[in-house]
Order: sequence, then structure tokens, then C-alpha cells
Amino acid sequence: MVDFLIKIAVIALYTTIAMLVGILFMGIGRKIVARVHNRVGPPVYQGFIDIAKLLTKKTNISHGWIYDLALLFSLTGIILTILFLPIGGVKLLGTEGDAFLVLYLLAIPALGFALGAGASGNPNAAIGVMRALVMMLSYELPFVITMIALMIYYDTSSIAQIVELQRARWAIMIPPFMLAAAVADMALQGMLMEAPFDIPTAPHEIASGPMAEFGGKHLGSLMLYKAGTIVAYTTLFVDLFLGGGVVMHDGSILSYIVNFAVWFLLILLIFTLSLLINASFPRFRIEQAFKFYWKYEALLAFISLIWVYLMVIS
Amino acid sequence: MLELIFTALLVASFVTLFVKNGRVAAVISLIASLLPVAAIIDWGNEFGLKIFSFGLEKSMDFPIAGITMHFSVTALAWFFGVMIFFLIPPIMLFSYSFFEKNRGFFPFMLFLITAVFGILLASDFLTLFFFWELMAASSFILVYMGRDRKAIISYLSFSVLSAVLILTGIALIYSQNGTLLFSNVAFSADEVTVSAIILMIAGFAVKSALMPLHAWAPFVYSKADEPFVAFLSGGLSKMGYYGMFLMLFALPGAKILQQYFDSTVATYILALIGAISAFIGTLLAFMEDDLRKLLAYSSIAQLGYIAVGFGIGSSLAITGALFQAFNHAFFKSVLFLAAGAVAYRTGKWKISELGGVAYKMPFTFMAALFSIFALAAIPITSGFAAKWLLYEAAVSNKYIFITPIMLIASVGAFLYSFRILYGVFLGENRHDDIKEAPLPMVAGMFLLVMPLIIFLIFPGYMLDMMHSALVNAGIGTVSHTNYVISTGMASYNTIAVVVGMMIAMIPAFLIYVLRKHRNIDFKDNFLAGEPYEIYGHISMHAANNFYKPIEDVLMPYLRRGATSFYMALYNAMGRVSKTVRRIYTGLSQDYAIYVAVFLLIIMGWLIW
Amino acid sequence: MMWPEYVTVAALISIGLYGVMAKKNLMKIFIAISLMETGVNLLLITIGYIPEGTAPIENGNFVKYVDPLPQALVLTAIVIGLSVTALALTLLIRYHSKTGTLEYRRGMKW
Amino acid sequence: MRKVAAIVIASAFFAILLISFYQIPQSGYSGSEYYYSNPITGSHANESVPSHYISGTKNETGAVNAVTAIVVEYRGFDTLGEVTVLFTAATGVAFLLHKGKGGKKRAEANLILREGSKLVLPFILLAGAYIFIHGHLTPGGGFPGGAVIASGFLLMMLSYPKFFMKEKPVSITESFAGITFAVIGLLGLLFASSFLENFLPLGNAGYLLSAGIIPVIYIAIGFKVGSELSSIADKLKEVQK
Amino acid sequence: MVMHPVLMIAIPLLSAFIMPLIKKAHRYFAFSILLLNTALSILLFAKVYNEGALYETIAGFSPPVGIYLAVDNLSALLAFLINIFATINFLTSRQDFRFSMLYLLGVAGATGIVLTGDIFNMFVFFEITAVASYALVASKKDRKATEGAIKYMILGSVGSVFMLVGIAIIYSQLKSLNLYDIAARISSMDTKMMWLSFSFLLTGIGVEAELFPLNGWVPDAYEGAESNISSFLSFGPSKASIYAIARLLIIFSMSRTYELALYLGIVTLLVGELAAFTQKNTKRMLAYSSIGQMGLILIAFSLMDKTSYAIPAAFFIIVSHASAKSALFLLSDKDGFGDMSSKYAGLAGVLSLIGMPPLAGFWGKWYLLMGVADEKIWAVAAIIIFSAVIEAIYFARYLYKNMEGKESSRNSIPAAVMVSISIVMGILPILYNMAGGVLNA
Repeated sequence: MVDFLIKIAVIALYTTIAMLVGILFMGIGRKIVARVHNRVGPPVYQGFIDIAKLLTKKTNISHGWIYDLALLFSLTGIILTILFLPIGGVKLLGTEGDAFLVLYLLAIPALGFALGAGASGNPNAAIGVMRALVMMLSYELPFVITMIALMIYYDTSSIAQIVELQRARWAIMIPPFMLAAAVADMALQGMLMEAPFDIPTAPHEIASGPMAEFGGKHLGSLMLYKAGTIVAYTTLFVDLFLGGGVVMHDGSILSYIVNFAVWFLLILLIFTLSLLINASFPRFRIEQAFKFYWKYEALLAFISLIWVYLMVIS
Repeated sequence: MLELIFTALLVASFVTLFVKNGRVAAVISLIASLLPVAAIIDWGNEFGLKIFSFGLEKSMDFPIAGITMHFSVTALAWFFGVMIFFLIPPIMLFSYSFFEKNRGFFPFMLFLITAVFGILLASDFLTLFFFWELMAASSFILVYMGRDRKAIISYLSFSVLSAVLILTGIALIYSQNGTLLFSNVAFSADEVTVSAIILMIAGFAVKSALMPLHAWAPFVYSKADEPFVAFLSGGLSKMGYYGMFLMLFALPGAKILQQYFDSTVATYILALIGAISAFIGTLLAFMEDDLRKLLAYSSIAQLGYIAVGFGIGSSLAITGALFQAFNHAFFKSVLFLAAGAVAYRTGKWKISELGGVAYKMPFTFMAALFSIFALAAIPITSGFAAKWLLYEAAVSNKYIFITPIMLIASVGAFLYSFRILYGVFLGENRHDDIKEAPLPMVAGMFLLVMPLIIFLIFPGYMLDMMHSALVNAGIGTVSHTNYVISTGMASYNTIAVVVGMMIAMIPAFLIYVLRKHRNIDFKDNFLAGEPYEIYGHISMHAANNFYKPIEDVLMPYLRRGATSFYMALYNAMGRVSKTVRRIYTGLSQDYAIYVAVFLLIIMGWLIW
Repeated sequence: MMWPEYVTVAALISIGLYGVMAKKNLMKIFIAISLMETGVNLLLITIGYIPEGTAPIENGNFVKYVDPLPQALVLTAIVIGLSVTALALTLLIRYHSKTGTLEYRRGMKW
Repeated sequence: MRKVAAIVIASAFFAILLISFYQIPQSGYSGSEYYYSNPITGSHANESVPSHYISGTKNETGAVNAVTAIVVEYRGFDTLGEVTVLFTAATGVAFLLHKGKGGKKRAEANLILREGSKLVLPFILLAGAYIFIHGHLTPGGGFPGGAVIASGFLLMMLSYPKFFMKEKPVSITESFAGITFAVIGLLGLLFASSFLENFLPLGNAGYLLSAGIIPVIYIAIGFKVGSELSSIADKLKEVQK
Repeated sequence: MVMHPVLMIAIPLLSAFIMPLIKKAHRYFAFSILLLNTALSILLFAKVYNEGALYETIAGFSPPVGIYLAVDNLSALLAFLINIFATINFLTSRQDFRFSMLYLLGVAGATGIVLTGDIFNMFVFFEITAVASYALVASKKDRKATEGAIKYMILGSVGSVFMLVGIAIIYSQLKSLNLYDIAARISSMDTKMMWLSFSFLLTGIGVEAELFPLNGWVPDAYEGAESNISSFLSFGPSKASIYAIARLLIIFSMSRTYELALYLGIVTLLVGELAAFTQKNTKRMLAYSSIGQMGLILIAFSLMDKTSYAIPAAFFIIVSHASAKSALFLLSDKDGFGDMSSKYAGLAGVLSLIGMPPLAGFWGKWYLLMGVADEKIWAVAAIIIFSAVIEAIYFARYLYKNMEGKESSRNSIPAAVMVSISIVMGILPILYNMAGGVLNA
């Protein structure tokens, strides 16, 4: 019972930290992009301010219970996803599910979000959702293929297991997975909806798409969800290819701190990378993005997969 | 006692044939359709669903003079029976208010049920085939009532194709073994048996709409009466997989194939076909504008997974396949029924014409929503557990082609799920005059949703139910508790997911309740308070050509599909037949020449 | 082997066949058919015949009789041919009254 | 084109037929290779079918004319069928042709023909009657006799355009004739063992009142054929315009 | 009791002779005669089934000398089928007494073909049926009917001439006309002559039996005739003559004849089904499809010497075809199934032809494919599958075309009854045992 409570507490702690990191990253992101664009940009803590403002707004309007589902689903889903990801080698629920589960958990917020957007009755929102879903279809293919490559190589589908098995050396050290990591990074670009793949929330075309109708606590929760996604996807990448940032394996307090720090740095690195790409590329059209992912990305991913397969069976 | 059930069903079907009033017929057939359910529940005591028992016998030999029909219930048949017969009473409940007049749906539906009951109980090939054909005939009549040319032609021709393929297979097996009893048939790895197995699997694949043989499904699903389509997609399509399971694992055809080709190539091809039909079916589904056609393609896709499971053939895969079959039976029936309910109120089928139904028909929407979650395999719905098992199996067997295809197909499922949700139920409210579907319909749909909820948290129960079937077929079972399924590669713990969800919901919930909000009509907001009438002419609903961009990319590749191939074949046959008919010139002189030449030819052939 | 008869039989049948195959006029076609029938009757008779045989009617002193059976068959065959011809003529009258000609017109086909 | 093909095929036919007829033996019918076997008992006889007819006609049927014996007795069933075919044809003709209005005006035949035909008609009928009454003794029989009778009526039709057969008496005659034939057959089934079997005394061969049912049947056939042929001729005459 | 098969032939003839005397009540008279005949055929079948094959001499002379009737299970069954369908079909006749006469004569002739044991006698009965059918086909009194009748007549006469030639050749060799005597002594016949006579006879009978190159008359005659006459043609003469061909095959039981019959059947099947595939005119379509079915029956018969499934297969296909196709022909006078019974007849008929249980067609398909698989002739199996699918397609089109019926066919009730017979036969596979040890030459 006690350890159960402890586990609950740890979970709560880690999720809170993760969300905070996410919100921080939003600010960092805006800062970096601004710098690249040679602007001053908002302060790093801008994200906190925005969310606080939105959540404390007096006037909240809703379009009925389906619209509210967006709030519930998106936030719940993203937190749940984070729970199933090892963060800095700490498996909260990581042993209870596996990569497939995570993939599908990542779909929950998306679907809830889509429901809310649909219920908002704004055509732009619908278009945005359409684009989001098509993007999903696009980037999932290469990403899934790389993930399967990892699973076949490590002969497990549990992320926690994969992280464990990367003690000796990170997956990215292995030749085929360098290719795979590159592919996955481009997929990550799409997942994070950074340019050139920020098609779903194209502010100038469709009034930032799905979020067009949202405001107040709904929008706030959606921003929290955005923050969560940043952490979740980058962490997923890190867990899959960079050994989850685990460097110290003795169960000491220090090791926890170090691993956490390494994890933070790694996801910051990944995020910055995608931000730099974002800052220096124009936006694709949706079918271009689709072709890009399903032609070139998928091809590369598949090469790496076959490579791995040959390595495994020989 | 068993004969009694058959006779009762037949009698009921004949009675309903002469009842004009649809309500009465519905009540009769509802009661009649409870009989097989009772039988299933009774047999459940042996196979793992212990509720009550009235001691129904397990097997029966029914001699029609000259030939004996052997019936006996196996664990496998029982499992499929659970899957299929529990569908029927809710569907009947639904049709109670769906049909005011009895246009012949009820009698032939009961006939169909009888046939399915016979197929599941059959323990020799003759009985199996006899009832299989009975099923084909009665379902054809039900399709015939849909009054659509393509549906009628394609369904009849494909049914006959499957029937003849199966019959040829049976005949081959008989010529090899000299017996028709499942228990006495012993396969040997010779080309006759192998070709028999392949023929029969092809024949069964027609009924379960596997990809090259699926061409009938879209037409039929989109034109027949909804309650029947719900059963066709939910129930009958599983009969094909019942047959496949029978051929591949119960009579160990898979082993034979493996011995004969001394590799798993045959079953691998089956799995690949399944994956491809999952993939293509999904793509076609989210580009479809007709709601029923969309659901039809999605059925093709979802059924593809089962074939993948059978093709992989490991215990994981088969468990997943059966689980998937079970889920599909229920959620797809609910979706078709919901479509029927929507059409019953609005009279529209095109997604681009519907919209905003959810505000008027909330219960229908909830049923549909839940089954769509199951369809899209959102975690903690039972749909996810099934697919998860399949993925695990595919990855652990290192199927590098099949796994990605399956995964991407299930991602595509999100796309058409949202198409349904948004296009039909959400968005601009276009139907102010409609109201919620009648109570029996809603009740039927929610009854069908129940099992999905039950096996949502406790997938272990499902695995227990199929346990004995798998064991009898000599396939190991997956190690599991009630809520943890663990494979060699990972484990899936529903309780953990649920608890995690509880925890994760706290902040969202807090945000939701702590800040008050008021509901307003979306028009005010979107139009910034301007009167709606000004913009009345512009559509607030972006459901038309929803996935246009991706459609433009994909359509060129999908245009040359199986259906167009069949159409080309049909036209080619037409040309051939026109040329053949040229023989009959209508001139008796020519005919006389034929006679003389024929005589000379056979003389020559016989003498020299 | 009795050449003249058999050659006649063959000739009759083949000519009749030629008529049926080649002629346009229905009347001629039916004439050709009765030619064939005549040929067959002759064939039967010829089969039954044996050199210097007499009609099989018993009259005291024994002589060599021809085979009586084919003659009975021919009797039947003749009557059948006659009746077919009668019906054919009827149909031809009908055809003529419908189309105004006996030349064969290509009516129903394919 | 068609003609060429027809000629080719016909000549090929001619050749085939000649070749096949070349095989037909003319060694008579009493050779031992023709000995028949009884399909019911399976026993093998030591005579051929025709020789059985030749030898057995007199004492089995009481007729001297083997052909007649075969036509009426041995293969009487064929004859019944044959009569039926003729009857069918007559019925068909009557069925298919509407009764026209006597056809178009034709010139009266000249005096000699009219009177002559009136004069010879009874003799023609008599000759026909003679032929079919003596069918079991002399060559001829029901069919020739009937034909002769019909020819008599045909003569009348030719010479008198107005002349036509009354439908009712004709049809009654042919019906009764046919009924007689069939009923005699059934009586055979009744009195003797099998259909069309002789149940009358054979008498002594060569005399008029002999050969059991043969004369009766032949008389019936004679009436039937005569009436049918003349009615056919009558119908065909009336329709033409 | 004394059961004489000859009565089944003699009574209709007698009543046909009587008919002109009672013009008033001719329809009831003829109908009662047909009923009596059906009853007789049932009794006959019962007798034969209990006591084995039945031989009845005629005019009391031992067979090769005299004519005799040889009745075994299958011929008794066929006689029963022909008579009962004739009885039902006669309900739809609306013409004068001569029609009834011709009809009775035609039925009697078909029955005679099935029952007789003498080849020349068979020829005579062929002629009776043929002449009656010519007249019946022409009974519609319009141009098409006349044309069809004339074509039928030309080909039929040529065929009968050939048949007679064949008989003559056999007689010249064996001096005997009795089928079973011939069968017993066929070996003593010069082979070349044997083949010649076989081919002549096959051609002669084949014209009536609608085999492929010989069936030019079929579509035109079926299209031209009244719908009930097309129905009569499809259960009467054609079935009798296909049975005659089966007997022929048994008499000349050589492997080559069976082989030839197999090829013929296949060609006929393919041509018929393909020709029916795009035919728009309903009656023509049905006619072509009957050609196909005849091919199927011939295929079944051609496996007689190899497998014991052949005869039941042929029998059940005959039942299904005779009942269902005749019913469809009856319905074809109006397009569209108006009332309930015609809907039932049309659907059940098509399902029976396609081979769905519980109809007779199912058992036909079952036994046929069983036999084919026994022999492991894959080509034939493939062809049967192919033709079955083709058939399904055009029958589905037929059903769709006839779905909306304004006015209902006059013949719907008799059609329904006919199809019900197919159902009855279908749920009594006991007939498998009956048709089992049949047709032993």
C-alpha cells in the first residue's frame, strides 16, 4: 500500500516536472526562433505567463459536452503518455506497456482534440484537424518502421526494455540506426508540428486551425497539451535512440539526478535541432509533406529496417 | 433437443413469412433468436462461460434417408457461436422499430440464423457445405431485397464462386480420404490435399471479403437493409474465418502446407494478403463519401487483420485474430446500426449531406463513439488488446513487411473514424427537425456495446473463453491474468492504464470543474455575433471532399483496383459471349452445315 | 455388294444434304429432305434384299425369301416421312401468308 | 461460297457413305453370326430374327404375308406409333390451318373428268377396301389401301372445286379407327397376356377369316389412313388463296 | 397388382384418338388422363424400385423378335418426371381440343422414348414427339413461331434421317433391333461400321438433345413458341432424348464414346453459358442456358463408366433443370414477377439452377463434383466452376430485370408448383439410393 502511494507520488512529481519542462521549452523555442530571425523575442518564461493567464480567465465559453471532451482528452492523454515513457531511466509505468501502447496513447489526445475542434463547428478547425490527421498518417509510416527496426534488433517491444538494453551503447552508435535516427528525427519534426511541417496549425492560412475556436481554460489546457507533446515526443526519441539518457546505473540518488540532467540536455538538444530546422524552412503543402514522408523517408527507414533484419538473422 | 432448436427456428421463419405486421414478426423472431443464445450459454459450462445449464446435448446424428448429417459442438464452434449469436437479439430489437412492415427481412434472417447454427455445429463436410449453401441462399435473398443491380450480381456470383471452390475442395479431400467426417479426415502432404486446402481457403476468403475477392462487399453493404448488413459484416464475415480456422488449425492444414512447401510461404502469403487488404481497405475507406460504403471498406480492412493473425499462425497471433474477430463483430454491428438509425431519422447516406446529428441523437452518438474508439483501437478499449497481440506476434516473428503495413493501416483508421465523427455527428447542425432514434434501436445498440466494455478492462476473460478452442487445435495459449497479457516481448496491463488514466485525468478534471463556463451556440462565436442569416448561404461544414489533398495523391495508384479488374473481366466475357452467339446465325442452312460437319468430324475422330 | 443401289442411296442422301445446306427456297429444302428420306428407305430395302429372293409370302413351295423386316420398317418410315411432309407444307403455307415469300429470310438470330 | 462448301461437304458425305456401304454383307440373314440372344432370359437362340419371322409367321400369327405379320403382330407397336404419327400430322395440319373460305374460284373440270371420276370413285374405294382386307394374304395392307381410298377422294376434289369433305364424319371415322386399334391392343392385354397380343382364333392360314386380329387392325388402319390423308388434302386445298 | 408400363403409352394415345369426339370437356379429359398417367408412373416406379428392372413384352413374342419395354429405376423416374411436369404444365393451356391432342401425343411419345427397349421403336416415338412438338411450337400463329418451327422441323428431319441410317447400318450388321440384344452382340460387329452407326445415331438424337453443333433450332424455337410450349420442350423431348443418348453410350460402351461424350458435353456447356451471358431477350437467354444445362447433364452421363456418382448427378441435374427451367419459361410470358407465387417460383428456380440447397440442383452439383474429383479431371472441374459463375451472373441479372413486375404472369401458380417439386426432390436425397444402381444395360 505504502509503496503504491510512493509510486503515485513519484508519478505525480515526474509528470509535474515534465509538464513544467515542456512549458519552459515553449518559451525557449520562441526565444531561439526569434534569435534566428534576428528578433528579440519573448522572455523564456513566456509560456508560464500565457498558460496562467488563460487558465485564470473569467469568461469561458463552451460549445457543449463534446467540445469539452477536447480539454479532458488532450490533457489526460498526453499525461498518460508521459507516464508510460521512461524519463531519465525512471520507468513510471514503463514496464506495464510498450511502444505500441505509447503510439496509441499518443492518438488519444489527438482524437479528443479533433473531437473538440469538430464540435466547435468552425470550418477552419475541421480543415486543421484534417491536415493534422493526414500529417499523422504521413509521419507515422517512417517512424513506425524505425521503431520496428529497433524492436527487431533488441527483440523486445517494451521501451523500458530497449532503454535497458542500450546500457552498453546507445542505439544511435549502431550503423543502421544512425540512418534510422535521422529518419525518426524528421518524423519528430512532423510530430512537433514545426516547420516545414506546421501545416495543421498554419496561422496565416486557417487561423491556427483546430484551435481557432478555443479560448480560456480550453485553450490553456490545449497549450499544456502542446507542452506535454514536446516533452513526450522528444523523450520517446531519446529513449529509443539515445538510451534514454541513462549514464549511471547504480541506484543511488546521484545517478537519478545525473540521468535526469542528461535526459534534460538531450531533449533540449533534439528540440533545438528541430527548432533550427523550423526557423530556417518555409512551410510544405500537405500533399508535399505526405509525399516527402511516404517516398523518401519511408524508403530510408525501410533500408535501415532491412539492414537491421539482415544483421539479426545472420 | 437440438433438433427442436432447428425446427423451432425453421417454424418461426415460416410463420414470420406470413406475418404482414413488422412488429409482430420482430417479436417472434426476437424470441426465436434467443434459442441459439440459450444453447450457447448452456454449452458455455464446458467451454468457460458458466452461467446456467439445462443439459443440452453436445452432438447429434440426424439421418436424412440415404445420408447422415453429423452435428457436434466444438470449443471453436462455441466461441464463434458466442461471437455471432449474441449479435442477433439486439439486431432484432433494433429492427423492431426499423421495419414497420414485414418486407421479408425477418423470415430469411431466421433462415440465415438456422443455417449459421448448422454450419457451426456441422461435424462433417457434407453438413457444413449444405448449411453453407443454405446461408448463401438466404443471405442472397436478403441482398436481393436491396434491389441494387451491382449488389445482386456481384453477391450471387461471388457466393457461387466460393461455394464451388469449397465444394471442389471437399470433393478432393473426399477422394483422398474416402470420408467426410472431420474426425476421420487425415491430411497428408500431397498436392491433392494441398490444392484442396488452398481452394477451400479461397472459397472461405470470399465470404470474409479478403482483398482480391472483396469486390462484392461495398455494393452489398451499401444497399441492403441495415440490420442485415450489420449481421452480414459482424456475423457472416466471421463464418469465412471459422472455415479457415477449421481448415488451417482444427484439421491441421497449416502444418500440411508447411510440410509441402517446406516453408511457411503459403501462410505468409495469407498474412500478406490480410495486411494488404487492411491497408488498401483503410485508404479506400477514408476517401469514401457514402457512409455505408465507408463502413464496408473499413470492414474489409478490419477483417484483414484476422487473416494476418491466421497467416502468422503463432498462438499470440491466433489469439489476437480471434479477439479482433470478436471485437469487430460487435463494434461494426453497432456502427452499421447507428448508420441505420441516422438514416432512419434523416434519410441521408452521404456524409457530406449529414452533420450535427450528435446534438439531436446523443445516445446514438455515444454508442457510435464508443465503438469508433474500439475500431480505432484506442487503448483500454478491447480493440487495442486485439491489435496489440497481433503486432506483438508480427514483430516477434520478425515480419518486417507485414508489421508496418498493419500499423499504418490502423493509423489510417483514425482518419476515417474522424470522418464519421465529424461529418455525420459533429460540425454544423443541419437537422433541427429530427429527434433521438426510437428506444428499441438505442437499446439494441447499447446492448451491443456492452461486451466491448466488459472486455475493455478484463481482456483475460476473452482469452479464457477462447482457451479451450486454441488448446483443442493444438495451439498454445497466451499467458495472462484477468487484466495482464504478457508475451515474450512485453506485457500489457489494463489496470495500470486505467489507474494511470485516473491519475492523468486529475489536472484536466480540476481545470474543467474549477473554472465555470457557459454554453453558447457556435454560430455566435464563429461569426463574432453577426446574425447567422447573413452567412446562411455559406456552409459551416467542411465535410465535402474531406481528404481531397491526400486523395489527389493516392487515387492514381488506387484506381486500378480489384473491382476495376473484375469489371474489365466482365466486359471481356461480354465480348466473348457476343462472338460466341454469332454461331447462331438464324439460317437453317448454316445449322445443317454444322450438323453435316459435326457428323464427318466425329466419324473421323472415332474411326481414325 | 450391289453397286447401283448403294450408289443411288449415297447419291440421294448427299444430294438431299446438299439441298438442305445450299438452297434458299424452303420448298426446295423440304424437297431435299424427302429426297434424303427416299434414300434411306432405299437403303433399308437394299439391306434386306438378297439375290434372287422373292417376296416373303408363304405359298406352298419353298423359295428363298428376302428379309421381311426392313420392308416393314420402310412401310413405317414412308408414312412418317409423309406426315412430316404434310406438316411441313402446312408450315410453308403459314410462312408464305406471313412473309409473302418462300425465299428464306433471316429473321431471328443471335 | 455457301454452295462450294455445301458441295465439298456433300461429296465428302457421298464418299463416306459409299465406303461404309461397301462393308455391308449380302450373305442373307441366316448366317450363324446373326443368331440373337434373348435379353430377358439371356439365352442364345440358334436362328436369326428374320429367319424366325420367315419360319414362324404361319404358325405364330396365322398370316402368310410375313411383312404384314411383322407390321401388325411382331412389331405392331411400331405400327401403332406410325399411325399415331400420321394422326399427329393430320391433327397438326388441322390445328395450324384456319378453315379458309373454299379457296379461290377454279375452273370447273371438263365433263369427261367429272362424270368419269363420279363413275370410278366406287371402284377406287372398292379396290382400296380389297387391298386392306386382304392385307394378311397378299402384298399390300392398310396403308396402301388407305392411300388408294384417299386418292379417290382427291380425284373428286380435283374434278369438283366445290367438293369438300365434311369435317365431322371424317374425324369421327379416324377417331373410331384409332380407338379400334388401341382398344384391340388393350383387349389383348386383357384377354391374353400382353398388349396387342392376338386373342382371336388364328383360323387356318391362307383363308380370309384367319390370322386373328390382323385383318381387324388392318381394316381399322385402312379407314384411318384413308380418312386422314383425304382430310389433310382437303385442308391443304381449302387454305390456298 | 398388374402394372403394365405400356398403359402409360397406350392410354394417352387412346384418349388422343377419343378427343375429337368430346370437344367440349377436352381440357378436363386430357388433364385427368395426364393425372392418371402420373399415378401409373408412380406405381410403376414403386414396382420397379421394389422388384428390380421390369421387362414387358408386347404382342407376346420374346424380345428380339417382338418389341418390348424395358423399365429400370432411372427410366421409371424420368417417366414420372415427364408426366408430372406435363400434368402441371397442362394447367396453363388455353387452346382448343387439337392442342390438347397434340400435347397428349407429345407426352406419350416422350414417355415411350424413355420406356422402350427397341431402337426402331424409339425412333418411332422420337418422330411422334418431334411432329407433335413442331405443331405445338407453331401453335402461336405468328411469324416468329412459324420460323422457329420450320427451323426445328428442318433440323429434326435431317436428324431423323441420320438416325434411320444408323439403325439401318446396325441392322445390316446384326439383323436385330433390340437395344439389349445389340448391346450384347456389339462386339461381334465390325468396328468401323460400329463407329459409323454410332456417329449417325448420336447426330440424329443429338439434334433433339440440344448438343452443341446440332442445336441451331433451340433458341429460335424456344423464343418463338408460347411460354408453356417452351417449358414443355425443356422438360419433355430434350430430357427424353438425353436419356436416349445415355442408353446409346451404354450400348456402345467403349472408352472412346464416353470420351467423345465428355468433350461434347464440355463444348455444349461452354457455348450455352457463354451465349446466354449477354443475351437480353429472356426466353432466348433461358434457351441458351438450357443448352448449357444439357451439356452439364451429358458430362455427368459421360462419367457413367468411371464413377457411381455420375447417374445421381445427372438425375438431379435433370430434375432441377426440368422443374426450374420449365418454371422460368412459364414465367417468361410477362417480364417481371408480379405476384408472390411468381416471385417465389423465380427465386427458387434460379437458386435451384445455381445449385443451392434445399433444392435438387444442390445435389446435382454435389454428386457431379464428387464424381469429377473421383476421376481427378481438373480441367472439367475448372470448367464447371467457370460455367457456374457465369450462370450465376446472368441469372442474377435476370432476377434483377424481373424484380419490378407490374402485372403478374398467368402461369405463376403452375410455375410455383413445379419449383416446389424441385424442392421436394431436393430434401429427399433418398433418391440417391433409388437412382443408384440404375441403367445397367
